[in-house]
Amino acid sequence: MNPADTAVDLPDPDLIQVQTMDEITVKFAGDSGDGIQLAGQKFALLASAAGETVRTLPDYPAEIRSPAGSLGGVSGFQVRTGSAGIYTAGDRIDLLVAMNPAALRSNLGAVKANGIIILDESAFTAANLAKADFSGNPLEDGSLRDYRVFPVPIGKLTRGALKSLGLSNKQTSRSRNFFALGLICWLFPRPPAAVEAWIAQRFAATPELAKANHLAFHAGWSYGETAEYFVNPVRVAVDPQRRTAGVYRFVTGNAALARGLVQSARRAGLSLFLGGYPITPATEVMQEIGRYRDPDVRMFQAEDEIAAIGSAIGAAFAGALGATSTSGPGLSLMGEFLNLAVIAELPLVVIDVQRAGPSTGIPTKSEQADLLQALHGRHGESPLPVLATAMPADCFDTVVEASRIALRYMTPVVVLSDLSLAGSAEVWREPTLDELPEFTVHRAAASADFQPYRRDPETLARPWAVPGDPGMEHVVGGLEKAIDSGAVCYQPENHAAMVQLRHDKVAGIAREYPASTVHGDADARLLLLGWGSSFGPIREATDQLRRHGHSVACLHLRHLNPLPRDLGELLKRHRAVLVIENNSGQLWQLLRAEYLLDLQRLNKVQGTAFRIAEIADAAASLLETLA
Amino acid sequence: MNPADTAVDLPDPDLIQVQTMDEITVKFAGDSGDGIQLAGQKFALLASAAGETVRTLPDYPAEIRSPAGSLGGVSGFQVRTGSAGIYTAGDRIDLLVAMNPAALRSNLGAVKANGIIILDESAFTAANLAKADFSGNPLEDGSLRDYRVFPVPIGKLTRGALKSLGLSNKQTSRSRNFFALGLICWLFPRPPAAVEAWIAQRFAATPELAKANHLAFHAGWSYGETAEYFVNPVRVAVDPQRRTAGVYRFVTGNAALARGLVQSARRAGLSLFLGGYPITPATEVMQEIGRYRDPDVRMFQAEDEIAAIGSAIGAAFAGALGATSTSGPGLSLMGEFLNLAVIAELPLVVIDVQRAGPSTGIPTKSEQADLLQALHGRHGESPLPVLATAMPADCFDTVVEASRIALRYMTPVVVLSDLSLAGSAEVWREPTLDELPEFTVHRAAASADFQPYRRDPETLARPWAVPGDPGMEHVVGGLEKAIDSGAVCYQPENHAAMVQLRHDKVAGIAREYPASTVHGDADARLLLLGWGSSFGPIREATDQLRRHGHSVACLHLRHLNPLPRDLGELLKRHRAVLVIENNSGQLWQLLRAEYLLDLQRLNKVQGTAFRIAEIADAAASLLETLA
Amino acid sequence: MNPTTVAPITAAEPPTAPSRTDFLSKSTPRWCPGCGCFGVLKSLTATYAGLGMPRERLVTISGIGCTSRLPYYTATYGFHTLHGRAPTVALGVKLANPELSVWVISGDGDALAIGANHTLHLLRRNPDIKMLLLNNQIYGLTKGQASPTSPRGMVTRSTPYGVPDTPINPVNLALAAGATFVARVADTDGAMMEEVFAAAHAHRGVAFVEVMLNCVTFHDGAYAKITDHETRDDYALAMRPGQPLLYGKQQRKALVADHGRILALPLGDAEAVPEQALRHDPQSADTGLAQQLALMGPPDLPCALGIFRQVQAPVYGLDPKHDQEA
Amino acid sequence: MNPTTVAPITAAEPPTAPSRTDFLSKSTPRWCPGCGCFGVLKSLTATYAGLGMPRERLVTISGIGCTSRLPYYTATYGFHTLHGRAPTVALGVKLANPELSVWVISGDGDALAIGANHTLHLLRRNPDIKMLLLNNQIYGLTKGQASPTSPRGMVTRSTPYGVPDTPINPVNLALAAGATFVARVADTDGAMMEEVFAAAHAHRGVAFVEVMLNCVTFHDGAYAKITDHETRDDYALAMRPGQPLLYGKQQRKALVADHGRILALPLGDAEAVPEQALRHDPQSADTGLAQQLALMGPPDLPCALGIFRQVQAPVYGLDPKHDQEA
Ligand SMILES: Cc1ncc(C[n+]2csc(CCOP(=O)(O)OP(=O)(O)O)c2C)c(N)n1
Ligand SMILES: Cc1ncc(C[n+]2csc(CCOP(=O)(O)OP(=O)(O)O)c2C)c(N)n1
Ligand code: SF4
Ligand code: SF4
Ligand SMILES: [Mg+2]
Ligand SMILES: [Mg+2]
Repeated sequence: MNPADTAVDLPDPDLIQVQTMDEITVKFAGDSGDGIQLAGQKFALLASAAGETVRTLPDYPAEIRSPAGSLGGVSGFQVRTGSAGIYTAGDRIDLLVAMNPAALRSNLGAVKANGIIILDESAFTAANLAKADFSGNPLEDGSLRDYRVFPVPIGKLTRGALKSLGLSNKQTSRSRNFFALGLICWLFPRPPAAVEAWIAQRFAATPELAKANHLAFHAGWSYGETAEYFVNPVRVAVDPQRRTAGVYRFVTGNAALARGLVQSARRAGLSLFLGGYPITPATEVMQEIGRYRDPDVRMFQAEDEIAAIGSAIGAAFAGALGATSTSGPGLSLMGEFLNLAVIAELPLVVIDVQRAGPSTGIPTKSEQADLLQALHGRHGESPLPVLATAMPADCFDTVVEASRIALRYMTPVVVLSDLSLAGSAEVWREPTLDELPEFTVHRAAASADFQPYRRDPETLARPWAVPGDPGMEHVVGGLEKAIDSGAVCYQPENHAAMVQLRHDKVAGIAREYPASTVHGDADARLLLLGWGSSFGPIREATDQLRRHGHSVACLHLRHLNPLPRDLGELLKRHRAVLVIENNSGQLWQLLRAEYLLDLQRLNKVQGTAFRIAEIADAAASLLETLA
Repeated sequence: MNPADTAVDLPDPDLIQVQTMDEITVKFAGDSGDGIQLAGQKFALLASAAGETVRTLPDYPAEIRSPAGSLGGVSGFQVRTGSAGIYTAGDRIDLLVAMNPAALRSNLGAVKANGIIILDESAFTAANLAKADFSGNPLEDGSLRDYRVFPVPIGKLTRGALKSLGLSNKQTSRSRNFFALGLICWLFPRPPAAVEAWIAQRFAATPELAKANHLAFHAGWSYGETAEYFVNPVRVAVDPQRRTAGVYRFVTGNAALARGLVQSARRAGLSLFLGGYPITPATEVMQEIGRYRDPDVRMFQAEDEIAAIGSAIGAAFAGALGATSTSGPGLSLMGEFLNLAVIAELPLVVIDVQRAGPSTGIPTKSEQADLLQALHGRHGESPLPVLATAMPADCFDTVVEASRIALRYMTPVVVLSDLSLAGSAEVWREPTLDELPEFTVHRAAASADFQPYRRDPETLARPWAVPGDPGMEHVVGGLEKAIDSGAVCYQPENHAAMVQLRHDKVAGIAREYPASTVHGDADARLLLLGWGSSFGPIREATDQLRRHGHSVACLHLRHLNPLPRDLGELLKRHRAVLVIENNSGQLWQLLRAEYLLDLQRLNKVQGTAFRIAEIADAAASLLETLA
Repeated sequence: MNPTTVAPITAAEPPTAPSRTDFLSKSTPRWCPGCGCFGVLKSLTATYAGLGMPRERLVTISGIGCTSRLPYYTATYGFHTLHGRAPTVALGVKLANPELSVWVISGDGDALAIGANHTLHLLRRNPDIKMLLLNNQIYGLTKGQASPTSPRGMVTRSTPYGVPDTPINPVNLALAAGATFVARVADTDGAMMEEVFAAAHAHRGVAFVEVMLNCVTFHDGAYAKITDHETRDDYALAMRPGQPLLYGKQQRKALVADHGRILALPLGDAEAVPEQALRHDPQSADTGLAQQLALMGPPDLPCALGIFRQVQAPVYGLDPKHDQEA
Repeated sequence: MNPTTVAPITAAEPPTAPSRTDFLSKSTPRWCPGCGCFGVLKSLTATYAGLGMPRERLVTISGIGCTSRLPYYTATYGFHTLHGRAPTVALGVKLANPELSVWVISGDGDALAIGANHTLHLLRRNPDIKMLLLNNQIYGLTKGQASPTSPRGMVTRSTPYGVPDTPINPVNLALAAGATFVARVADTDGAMMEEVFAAAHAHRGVAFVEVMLNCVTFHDGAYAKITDHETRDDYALAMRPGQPLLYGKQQRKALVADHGRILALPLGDAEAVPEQALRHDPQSADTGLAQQLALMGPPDLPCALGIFRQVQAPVYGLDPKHDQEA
């Protein structure tokens, strides 16, 4: 290590030596009014356009806006770009762009030793320093000596660049993000023309703003070129990826969930109905669906979560694919209705974008702790399938699979996503409708002996006769049903048989799963097992460990109920299994009960995803004990 | 076996030979308008007054009244009376009193072969037979030949006895239950004077009714004495039981739950607040509490279950013992608020009188299938203690224990009872307040450094400072709290630590449990393990098997979370453990996960409790496989 | 003429028209003998038969309660949902398929205790859904607890010392929620029920009908003054659009307003109805008078029956993305 | 005189009296700069200081929303409960200890979407609880979705094609629920807020106060006509008990009723207020006029501010078993 003595004095010669990197993690951070998300997203898109694999993670301030410059108001956008093998937005930051002292303070801990920090020195005023709880000025007191710091008077330079426009200070300061983007685009480098064209288009409605942002961007770019700080642009080494033809989009987990619902309904030839109620971090799912102008894609903002799921059940009864999206507190309100959907056997997709609990908990932090609730959060014996999403684009595939199951088995399905997937994005080619799996829809045909609970012998699904279908009028409801006829029935043996049938129907879904695929050697000493958003760090940790010669494999579960039929056998093949979850061990507990296996576990309940290193370290120590 | 050829012709001589019985199960059954419950209860009270041990089980018609005489309208009351070792109202009926054909049809299956059936032959009209789906008349077609049937024209005789009163047919028919009671009281025999005095008192407000019932009762008694049917009264052999001095009451499970809450609050020196909403089979808990005139015992009928628990949490915040009572559908609505109570750490008792689910299910049938919901029916990591009641009077003790834990650990506690305990009754001496365990109440004393989340080092309970206490003003809520200060805190390590603290607090409760006591030999080959209302049949099955020389013991869990610390060791002492539940194996699943033991299970999800024989048979077969 | 009975629709129907029994299911209703629900079932199925809609396009949706059992006894599609939640399911059904005629059947506990929020939002949104509130002022199914419409002081199993609060007046609440069709009928008056149910169906938008329902088992006689033959002339007033508000034997009492308060004015035998007598205008933009009429009742004034309000407003669920009306 | 400002209580307080800051906690409010909540916090704490009650007997209870953060910034006991559920917790607190002064702070989504049922039942029961509804016509905390008070047609994040339904008028709903004290104030008028909050406290029974709240971030200017210096004379009318309902520059417009409809009557410069001008009577048994005033607003009529209704009724929670009043 060769830390600069005082970061301020001189550009560090090391910079030149890291000009070509396998991958790099860049974080943009600033006040929530600083346009950080926009700049970060654009940077990510440019990287993606260059053929790089890109992972991003936004980082919003706590739920109510804090005063400008305060720690509570810091917004961030982290981008990791490199070759195909990357799956997370990065454990630690290589390059931090900090637009004010608060942004610096909040992110400093995550910057790598010797990492690069570009900061807007104009914002390091006494007032801002105080708001960020700095007693001194870190630019002067040597506290940043372990980093390579490049102070740039972004505010001042932006004002200068925009002088001709005669704007107020407040107005010019809104373009600081474009200055920063310009500088970073020079550094990497990204083609400025593309950005300039985009600016012109995006701000077409406000030519003044377009002009300002253009000038700021250009000033940033030129600064990179002329300032002596930066000697050479950085290049990220990329394995050129062959991409299938198609439309590629930069998609967040929530947008992918919404899109997955829409395309599932289309694939099944049904209309989609989503009843929703706003809640962080699920709101965007509902909002995305609300934007469709397609009359067969309907979003209803209900008065609460109970009405949201109730309306979705009504729509399912009437022949639509019913859906609702919420987070933990909403799911806690939906238990009674979910139970009705179980007994009424209607196709419904319930999306829970998990956040840190219990109760209101930490609405802006991530967690995977609603698994047991999804399985058991209803009175009585009430089985239903539960699936989990692993990556932003996987949100689409998982929701398609959930919709397929809901329709094929006439059952509500819970999909667990989480906050860390909700807003993070990746570039993704959407499958065409034809490329989606086939959907079975059990629409009943009228016949003299139609019975609303007479089951398909294979799937045990009941037929779906919907209002409007003549000759099949019937009443469904929450009271126990007689086998076949579906009439209200209080008879003891019938109840026992129905409990068993509902169980068997859900258990039977596992028959259709593809074989579980372990990544790595099938007989590795250690298997890392995960579900949900811990996919990325587990996968990278596995690859890292394997590169270091360890006998490690990983397996990720999409289907949490019923569990894959080959899972028990698979787990027994390894000397040890480490179950990795952002909760206190919920899947671990399920697997113990299911297989009576003494599995290891790694849990983190801190509102943040695992870092790759945390997993790799834990796995390495575990491997040592096995030796 | 010596079945009468035709039951109608002649009284069966066997009757004489069974005159002294160890125990007997009598069932009164008739139309819901027939006063069956009243007659049955009185009979049970008389038996209890005679020093017998009495168990009762009512049996109400489905929730909406059916036409008189129909199968849906049958109401029943089963009484089992004998010596101390009986714990259920009996698997099968020795003596059925059937007031109409529907009552006969509904209960016939439960009458022992060669059992006695006394029936009101006046009610066996063609119309009534048709309503009960009889094609012929069972009194005539020989279909009752396996029973000893005594047709008595109760209706006609009652009318005759009441002729002098000049009442309408409808009015006289209301006294038929007293005729039946008189006959049964002669048969056993019970002192008629006591009943006559009770009639006079109970119907004091309506002298005409008092007179009619007195006459009917007397006519029934005389009929027993004069009719040639019954040669000798039946005597039940009783081990004379020494009863401690005190007030004895005939108490249902629901009444005991209510009383337990009231006495807990009194013992703790607090006021009780129960917020409730009617729901079968929990409504009586709320209604019982509503009857108190004590200003420190308050019942609030809320607009729904959410408001019910919300108000209870508010009351707990304000210094009362908060409580709510509901059944499964209500519990499904309370998840979000239960979570708030977990994070706000307030003392709250939530009673779930379980019924058959899922969804509306079978509201008038029993089940024990809300255990996993009680444990996991909330988002996030949200631990809380769960207790279960075993017998009607045990409902009192369990609620006292739950209240003690709620206050000592500052936590919500869920108590699981069920429909089969809700209405069944036993004679019970209520402990005096002094006899109740001691209660710890963590009321905070003002001090300069008061902190609302600084914990008691032993219990980890936080102090309880309530509005009105000067100098300790603070805000609680559902957002994650900082350790000690209780301020809102989004910090990752703090969140992890709080999740752990909440877990440890609940886990720590098990330290204080008394040692688990196995009934029977500690090293029996087979252990029968149960929880909740399956206590009675498990206990009797164990005793029966032991009498037959089998190596069986039983253990019943009151504390379901946390589990007793000695449980794991205990389970390992037996060759096999059979977990017996009225669900699909919820405790079984928990124990597998906890101890990694391959336990056996016996499950029944038919809306009715286990019969003793079902358990004894299953255990006996299991023992055979162990041999 | 009996003021609580209005002339039924008498247009002769062709012999092939569907009959009431075509809309009755095979299940035998399991209400207490004498329960007011029987009359409602009869009128509702008669109404269904008269709509000229095929059975399969009707959907009867209820919550939980005695009254909410009704869907089992109709031969339409039905959904016996959860306590208080029928409006939410109904809205989903209607939005998913606007071609359906959707009827919500609810009780006073169902619609006004646990479900009042959904009722309120259903009414304010104005979808084309019909909601019947069968108000027996008691929780029947759970055996006799106070409901939000139980009168102050009433002793029930849950209020041994009397109901401690002020009941909700369902019609008044529906008016405040902005419901575009609001009516009240008695379970004893089949003809008026049929007329009002048919009008509700014809109305484009949400329709709310309170049915005063007698629970023989737990609150018998709650509406006796209004429905009993001997007293109903003096306590029931059938409102007719454009007509003066008259009641009493031979319609010899008129309602008048005095400084905003409603009073009864007895009329002489042959006296003409005076100018100042209030006239019924269900289409008034202003709900003030309707709300006053809703609150009226024995002992001082008659209970108003019929349609309180019927106005046009944008209908919810005609997709706002495509239909500029909404 | 400024019609939206009324004279504050001016009785001089002894120097030792508690001051507003005694009721402010040490936490720094985290609302957007310029949010209307700051003004409410100021007026509420000033009111608290003036009640003569010790801090520990005050309890501030909220749901979830930007506005529901308020309890953290007071130095009273507080409970930041669940979305929509504050009234239920408040009722439990009050019933458990009637000595406490209990204040519910709620937002329009909180109190009128998910929580409208609890709001309704709180108001109809009439416990001695004070509820402030901070109505910004938007979901602030979740970043800008439509709420039940968002005007028809408004474009929000959840209604890209405009709000498709009719908003709830909170004052009208509270009146229909039978609330015994109902008022409306603007977040910009500290003096009126303090006066009305103090009157709410003094009222024996439930008090409901709608605060028209500006959300600078997601719905700025929602009440601009009513609160802006240039327009407020013409669009805000401060009601005063017993006084005629006047507004406009120099109070030269009067409200009159014409066949039950409310109209504005311009008055000449020196013209006396005519007889027919409506007078404000918050104690009227009849809520008809109050409901009409509640519904009034720009562009045709002014928005009424102040106390709409203040009547006495049995107070809930004085145990009916012991207190024959309730
Ligand atoms: C969530 C839930 N809570 C409570 C109940 C129990 N319950 C069933 S019906 C009912 C009230 C019935 O009253 P009402 O709606 O007036 O119907 P009625 O029986 O009088 O027709 C209640 C409390 C339930 N089924 N579900
Ligand atoms: C059960 C539940 N559903 C949804 C949310 C998300 N949520 C928080 S505040 C809010 C609405 C806020 O609107 P409003 O009550 O008007 O308060 P404001 O922020 O505008 O003050 C919502 C939907 C939640 N916290 N809990
Ligand atoms: S209890 Fe009342 S409402 Fe229910 S069925 Fe019987 S009479 Fe009808
Ligand atoms: S979003 Fe609106 S309501 Fe929320 S703090 Fe900001 S200005 Fe206030
Ligand atoms: Mg009712
Ligand atoms: Mg709001």
